[in-house]
Amino acid sequence: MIQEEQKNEHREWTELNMGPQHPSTHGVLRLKVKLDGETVKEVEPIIGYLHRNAEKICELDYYCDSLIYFDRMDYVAAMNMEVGYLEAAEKLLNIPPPERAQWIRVIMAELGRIAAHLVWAGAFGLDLGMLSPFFYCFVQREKILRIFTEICGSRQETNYMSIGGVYQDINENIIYMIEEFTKEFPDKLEEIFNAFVKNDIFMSRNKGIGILEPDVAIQYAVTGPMLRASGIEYDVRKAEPYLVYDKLNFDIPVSYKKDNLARFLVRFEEMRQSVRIVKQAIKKIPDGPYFNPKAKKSLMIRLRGEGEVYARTESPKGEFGVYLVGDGGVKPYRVRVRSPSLRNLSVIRHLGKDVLIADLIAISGTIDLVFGEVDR
Amino acid sequence: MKTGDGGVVTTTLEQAMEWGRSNSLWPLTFGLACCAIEMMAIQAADMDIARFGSEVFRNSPRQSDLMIVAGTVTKKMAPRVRRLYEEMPYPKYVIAMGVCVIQGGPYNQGYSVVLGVDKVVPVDVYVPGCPPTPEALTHGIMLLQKKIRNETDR
Amino acid sequence: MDVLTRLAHFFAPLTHYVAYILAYLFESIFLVIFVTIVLVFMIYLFRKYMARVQLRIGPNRVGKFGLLQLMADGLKLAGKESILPKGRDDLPFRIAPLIVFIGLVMSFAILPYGDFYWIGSLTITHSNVSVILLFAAIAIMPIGEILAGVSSRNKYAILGALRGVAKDVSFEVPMMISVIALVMMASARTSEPLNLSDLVSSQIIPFGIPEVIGLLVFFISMIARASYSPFDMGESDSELVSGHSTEYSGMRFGMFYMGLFGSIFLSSMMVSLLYLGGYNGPFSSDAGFVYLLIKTVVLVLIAFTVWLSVPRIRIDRFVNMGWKYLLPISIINLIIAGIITLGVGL
Amino acid sequence: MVEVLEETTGKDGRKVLKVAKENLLALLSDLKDNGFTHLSLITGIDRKSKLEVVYHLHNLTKNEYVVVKTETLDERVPSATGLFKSADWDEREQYDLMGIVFEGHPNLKRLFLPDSWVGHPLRKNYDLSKVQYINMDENGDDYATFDPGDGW
Repeated sequence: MIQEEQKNEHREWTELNMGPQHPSTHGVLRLKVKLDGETVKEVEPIIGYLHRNAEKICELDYYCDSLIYFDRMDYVAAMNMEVGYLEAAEKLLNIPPPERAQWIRVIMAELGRIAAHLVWAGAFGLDLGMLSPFFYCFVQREKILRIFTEICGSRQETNYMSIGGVYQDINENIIYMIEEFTKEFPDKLEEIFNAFVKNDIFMSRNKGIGILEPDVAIQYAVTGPMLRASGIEYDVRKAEPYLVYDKLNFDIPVSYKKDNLARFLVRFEEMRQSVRIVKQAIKKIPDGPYFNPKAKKSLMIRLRGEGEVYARTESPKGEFGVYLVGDGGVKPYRVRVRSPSLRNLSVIRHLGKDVLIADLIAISGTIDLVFGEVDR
Repeated sequence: MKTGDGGVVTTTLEQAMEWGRSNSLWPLTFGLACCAIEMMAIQAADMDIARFGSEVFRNSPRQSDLMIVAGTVTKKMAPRVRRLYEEMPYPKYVIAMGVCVIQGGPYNQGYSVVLGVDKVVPVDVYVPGCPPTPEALTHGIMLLQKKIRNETDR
Repeated sequence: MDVLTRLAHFFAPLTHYVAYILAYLFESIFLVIFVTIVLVFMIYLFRKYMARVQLRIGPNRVGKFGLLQLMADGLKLAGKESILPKGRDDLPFRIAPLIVFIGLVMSFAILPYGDFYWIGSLTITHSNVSVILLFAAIAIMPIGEILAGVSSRNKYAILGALRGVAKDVSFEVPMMISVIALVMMASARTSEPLNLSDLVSSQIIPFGIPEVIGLLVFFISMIARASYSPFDMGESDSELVSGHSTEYSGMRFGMFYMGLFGSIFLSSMMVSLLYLGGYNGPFSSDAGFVYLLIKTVVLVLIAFTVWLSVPRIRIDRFVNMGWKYLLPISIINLIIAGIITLGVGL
Repeated sequence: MVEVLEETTGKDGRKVLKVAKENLLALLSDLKDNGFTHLSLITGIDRKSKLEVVYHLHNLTKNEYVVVKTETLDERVPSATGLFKSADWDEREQYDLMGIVFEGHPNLKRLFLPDSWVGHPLRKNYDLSKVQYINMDENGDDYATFDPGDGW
């Protein structure tokens, strides 16, 4: 035994720098990998290549202006980020949104969640070498983006919500579009799902790879689909309901298999649940104002907040928290973002030991990284 | 068109090369931030960039002609953008996609963002927007094609 | 009457040797042209087919239906700077793409194409052991790829080359065993079973029907040979950037690119020749080349569909598959072939 | 039992425990034993005269939430990496941007910015007008300079 260990020490490990420009690091992750042949012995993620100083700039801007930086954090799910920030900001500024606005926000956040997971599914397919599902996912995503464009004129970075409500009311046309989407999307989703899971190679690439034990997941503060795939039924939407999630009927998908495949299945089940939520919400949406009159748009910059507020929401990546500290001025004193991807990424140091390169790629694919949020 | 004393043969050959170059711009798979998702969208089914012969996204800078700088260039990333640009073979082109790349965009008051990628690499076409729609990026690529063919826009 | 003899007759007024040298020369030029046309057609087909599968349109701006797209690509690659990276192993780095391309063309020279009306066959090399020659020729291409990977002094490239070696080693034995089964089957009908054209002509019913297992093993091996997905670990896009060709640019890369698409055509052609009856078909024997092309293109489309829809298999799984599954079943296939040859005498 | 200086409820209805710096680790490990296994966030706040460090802890099974606050005058706080692994990167980030030195952290390096960056950007007295540049050395590691390198 001892001799063997000594031998291993003397073996030279190849050091490989993957990224920041690498096809499957989803942007600008740099992985310093130590290789023994094809086996990864050590992996050290180096981040900060998209550090855009959002937390600093938020301190320099008014409360209402900071929203755009949150849009660009998890840039594939801008709506969810907006919900996260506004949860905190509205509590701090004491401007609760009217009920209709809350329902609209729920619908938009769930559509955003679907869009984000679709991007993930397509990119994950590309990581594994499946070329086509990417395109099927993006076709469906375009439909959601078309709804967003109809609502606010922007495709991706929507900037739709604002303090005290939403920027614009939704009309029958948009409701019709959303209804049409929820009608035809489940079938398409099953098609995409089958394209993945009915493939033996796909299953063999994911089954039993990247097992994340629940206690490790908690130690690393992993949240979101990754935590749920490790067998812990925890969702902020249920644990600490915000907006009107307590009036909606939906399940939390959990898997006890803990591997790559579990994470894949949990995300797909989440999309199905999101469709279910949108279907319910679009029927229950009440009439009324969509904007809190207390926050007149023209006077937004005069909003003053004092105290400390931490608000958590369930973003597609996990628990997205915003910690706002106000000192009574028109600008926030300190903005701190709890980005789920950062914690989820930190677990790769644990998962990426003694796996093959191909598996490392698959594992980093299932973590669902978006670097705007990791580095902020 | 070419005027002058280059001779008929060289001119036609040059034109043919320009025609070939402009119609087969292989971009580098190089996404930095938000705009990268829109760059992926131009590959996807709705805005099929393959129509212009540019769907061959190459992973290696050695094999690509066009670098679409999609997303905020941070100071930490800037030397790497430069390195990638230097690794590409001539003739090479750069499209600056999005306001972050053009002048820093919403992040231009901060400490870690490069205010314009043109400080690092020469840029051929600027595509404004935050993020630019896929249509805008397609227009940018068409502009670049015209530029390569020495055609004026109007 | 094939093209070679025709040319030799044409040059007959010169002396015998000169006539044959000229004939071989012109025939080789024909062949290179043929290979180039095939490659252009293959890449265009792939891009259009890929677009169709992925709900896109594909190239359509250059020429009618984008038919000139490949011309544009070729012109661009020809005019591109070909970077020689620092720290390369100079000679291997330069000749590696040539080896790949020459290996491809050589393999095409050996294949029997069947007659095509008055033109005749394109085959250059008529040897009575052309099966062995062919498999020797297709083994040249991996050498180029490995040389490219090792000489470019890039970690991704070296990893790609290593994967290529591991891959080649694990499928070639079952591939050759399934070919031996074929030769055994053919030996019952012809005196020269190692001669490709005899081997093909002896298929009254295609060998693929009694030899289904062999067909499967051989097709899998040939897809792996062409390093197509799911066996493209050598240049796996998402893991190793571009594998062995990472450091190549310009026309040198173009040769690898052509090698990639040429080898899938070559592989499909070999499968259709050896297992699906090749140029044998109903009706006129003059149209043999057309039958061969149809069979080949169908196989190529199958390979493309597989490429577009399955993820990449892991290298250790593939090595396992090669030695633990493909090898035993190819031996079983050999036994079946022996029983058929001795007992039934097809 | 650990001495808690002050126990209040925040604006968002969360329990806030204020604790002296010396008792921080004891309180955290106490809480961890009581089921607060999920350290979700470490925040540093620059109060100009002092630095405030805020820990957000969460109990997954009982669904309870607690906020622990401590203050430091000399930029030094004991590290929680021994208790929670998620504290690793959080503390590195706060060291990077806020300049809080977590004593006992095994690998206290900057997380986002290169090591030679001068100053901690989220401090209120950080001078944004002083431009720093980052360059890359041969191994692909970064270093910060005040001079624009080649290409800038």
